[in-house]
Amino acid sequence: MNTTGELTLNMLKEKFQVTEMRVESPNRVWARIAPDKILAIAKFLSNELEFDHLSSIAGADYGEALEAVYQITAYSHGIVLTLKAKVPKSNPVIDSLTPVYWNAAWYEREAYELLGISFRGNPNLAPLVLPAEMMGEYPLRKDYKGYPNPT
Amino acid sequence: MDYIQLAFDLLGNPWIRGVVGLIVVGVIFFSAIVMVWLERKFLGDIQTRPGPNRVGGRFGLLQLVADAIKLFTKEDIVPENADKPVHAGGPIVALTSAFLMAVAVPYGVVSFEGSEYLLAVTTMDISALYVEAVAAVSIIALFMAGWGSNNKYSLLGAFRNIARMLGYEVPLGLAVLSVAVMAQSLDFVQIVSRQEQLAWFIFMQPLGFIVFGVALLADLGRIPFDQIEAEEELIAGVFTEYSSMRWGFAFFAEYLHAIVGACLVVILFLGGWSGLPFLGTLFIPPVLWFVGKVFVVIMVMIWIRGALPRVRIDQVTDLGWKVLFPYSLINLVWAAAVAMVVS
Amino acid sequence: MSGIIDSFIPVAIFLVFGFVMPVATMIIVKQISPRSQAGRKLSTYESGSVPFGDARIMFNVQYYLFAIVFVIFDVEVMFLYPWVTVYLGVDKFFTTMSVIEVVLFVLVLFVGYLYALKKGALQWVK
Amino acid sequence: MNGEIETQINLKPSEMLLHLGPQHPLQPGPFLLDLVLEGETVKDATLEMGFIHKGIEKILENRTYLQCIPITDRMCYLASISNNEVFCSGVESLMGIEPTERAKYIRTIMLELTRIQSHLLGIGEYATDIGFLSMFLWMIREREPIISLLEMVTGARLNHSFVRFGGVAYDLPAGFKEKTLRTLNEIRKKVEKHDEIMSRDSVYLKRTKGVGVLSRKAAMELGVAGPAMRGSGVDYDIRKVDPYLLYPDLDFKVITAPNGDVFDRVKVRLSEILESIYIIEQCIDMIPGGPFKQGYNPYLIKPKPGEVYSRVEDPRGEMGMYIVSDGTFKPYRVKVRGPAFATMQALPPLLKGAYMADNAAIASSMDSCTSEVDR
Repeated sequence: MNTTGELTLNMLKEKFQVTEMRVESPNRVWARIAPDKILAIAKFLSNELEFDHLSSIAGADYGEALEAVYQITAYSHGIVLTLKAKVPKSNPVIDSLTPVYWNAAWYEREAYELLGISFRGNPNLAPLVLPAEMMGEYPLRKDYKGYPNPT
Repeated sequence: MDYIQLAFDLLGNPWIRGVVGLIVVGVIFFSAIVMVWLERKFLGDIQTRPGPNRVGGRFGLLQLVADAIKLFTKEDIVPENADKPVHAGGPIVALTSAFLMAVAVPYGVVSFEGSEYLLAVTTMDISALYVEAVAAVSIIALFMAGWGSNNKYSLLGAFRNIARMLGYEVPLGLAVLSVAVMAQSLDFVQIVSRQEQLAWFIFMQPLGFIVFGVALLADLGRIPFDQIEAEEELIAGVFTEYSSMRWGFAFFAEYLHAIVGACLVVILFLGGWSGLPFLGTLFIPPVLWFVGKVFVVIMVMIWIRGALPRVRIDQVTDLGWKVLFPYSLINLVWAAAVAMVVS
Repeated sequence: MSGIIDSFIPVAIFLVFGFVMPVATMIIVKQISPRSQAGRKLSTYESGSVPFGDARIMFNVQYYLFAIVFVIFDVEVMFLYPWVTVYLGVDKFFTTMSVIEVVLFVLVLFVGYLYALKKGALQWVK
Repeated sequence: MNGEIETQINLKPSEMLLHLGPQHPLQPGPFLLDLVLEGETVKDATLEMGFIHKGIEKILENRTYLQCIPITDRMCYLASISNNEVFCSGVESLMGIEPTERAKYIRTIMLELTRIQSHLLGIGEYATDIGFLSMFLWMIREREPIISLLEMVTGARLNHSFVRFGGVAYDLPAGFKEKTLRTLNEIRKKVEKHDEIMSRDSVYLKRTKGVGVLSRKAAMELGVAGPAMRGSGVDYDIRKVDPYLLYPDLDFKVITAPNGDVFDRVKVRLSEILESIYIIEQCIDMIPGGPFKQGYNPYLIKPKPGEVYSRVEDPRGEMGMYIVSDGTFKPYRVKVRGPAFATMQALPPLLKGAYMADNAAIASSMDSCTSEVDR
């Protein structure tokens, strides 16, 4: 199993010039990728490496930049590949994964409204869990002050 | 004794009989209350829970009284864009249809000084046809309720109601017809006496009994066929927009229909008020026989409710048109043949 | 003749009662039940959402097809009602003839039913 | 919230837009399902969530690690132990510790008990939705002893907050083993009986066979989770794919069913109850002695900076948590990947083309939990 995880990372390294990566445990591998390559990487992973299941898309706020975090897994093996893509807070745009993984749609909507990461190509980037009047508030960002008044 | 004789004579007058007969309304209202209570208790037993047990002692006997008080003192809300007369008319028509059914149902005979008197508000020679006709009015009542509310759930319920009832009116009519063929009459009294001569029609035409029973359940809208009020799909179906006593009428109409329906089953197939032949020496008044049989039929209805999931609306219409209708035709031919042999 | 009228006099009394009783009850209920002034209570219920559009729309023709088929068959059943009470009538010839006639009638009915079935009029459209 | 959707919809004269929700008897929690109906057929379905959004991810960022545990309960009270477990195992791997041997056993048993009671309630709710009220109440009756068992150990009936970092909160009480074995025996008999009813009753079969079919390929593509996925013939179970606690050593099957219809999804749940009973019976005989938690102060937990994605098999499917630690007493970011979220997402495409009357059966056979979606 360990080798499979490492193998995956090596292939990513060769094909997409990924530099920052590590093997955390036999079943968890981690890589930081360039945001413009996410769609190509996802296509490669799902078509050729059997990473056919997107577990989740999270986002995190690291001060000056936002990060989209993808947990890509598979139905047949237990390796969780965590991909992190940094996008600047001033223009947080990244390609949507919906062409590859259908279920990315809702995760992206959630990350969009809670953190403000905009996913280019998502068919319906409408607010999912927040009311429409709270759009633009981005509650999960660290500098969020509370709505309508902080308690 | 002369007074009793006089009373019977007076009851020969249709006007007096009609007014006195309003007691029947009270009686079936009371029996509806009993049925609701029974249903809750018996269903509770089936589902291993106590059922009503707070109002009126351990058995919750006064639960219905409490419910009635609640309904009486609730605000009556009519939605603003409802068709008000139609909306108000729905439950009233349903209730009236139940009353009109109850008029023609005979409940037994009383022997007095050698002569027998029939316990019925009125006798007519076409009572089977009459009851079926006024029962069909309730279809319109439910449609009025659904259409008048201007609510989407209600409307869906109303359309389902039409689609379903239409499929079952024909088999129901044919089943009644098969009974009439055998009894040579459309009069309930004749039908019962014919069963006393021959045998209960449930034995003479079991297929007819099944067809009638299923069609009746569907007509009443009880559980495998309660699509018009399917809670998880249509909230409360046609009665979504009803509150207060308006809803109470609809509710009561449903149970009155169920009771009169049970009476019909007993009269048409279970020998009416005649006793079991092998219990001949045991004296039980005919009225008690009748009530006992109705009780059994109602219990079976409740039992079915506890045991079956709801059928889907397309399956309901399929069952009506593609299963019950051919069977009811077969049964009609069978009944006619048997009737010819017997006579 | 008077016999028929006699049997329907109680029906008339019940009919009047059936219309008067609920109306009278509703008048009583109106007197004793509370009123609230909130306006939104009068809007139609749609699971807590604001209703969109009118409920009375052009509805699926499917339901009407059922109704048409029903009308045909129910009328035919109605024709059988008078027959059942008289078909064992006066003599053997009469009985035989009436039975043959009715068997033909039911057969025609059944052919009509098969036609409706084949045409898919009784099929619930998806 | 629904304003802008409606303006986008152009209805044909024979079509009607029906709101199911946010207050509808079908729903386990509030959500808004907009159906475009033509007659009785659903032409289009849109789903909106967020009526009970609790902001749990944000709350977790502002609590110490120990304080987080009760918050995770509140995501879905039917699976509170799995929610605890996924959070605690994530923090454990951040801290680099392992639960004690005894704690592993206790946690496994508790997780399986949670699965049983969640499935029982899930099947029950589903049964009411197809108009089978009796089955609902039977299921509630069967669930009651399981809840009592959980209460006996954790002291709470629903929100247990039982798992701790490196162990559990309390040891097993005396007499737990006997009571569990006795209870499970009874439950097994009853569940087998209900299974028989649900596989032989002709009305039930008519309602459920071939309804709401989710093919194997579609299920993998839509990414539904748990029993809904296994009902479509995909043997995807975190307990096998990515084992945790004792599961690598236990003997159990992944229950699947081939057809992917409503019937199969429920059948999978019923069989999983029996499988869970079998798992508990294996564990309960072998519980070792020793401490039930690691001996350190839970109030002063301060994992090393890092991040982890931990996942467990919730009763409803893959429950994952992505935890980022920045080396302080509070987590920097917690992202919850709930199974109900994935399942709910797949609902609109599944409803398209179904009968209005089948909505209830399909929606509740997915056994989704609004509370968890709107965490």
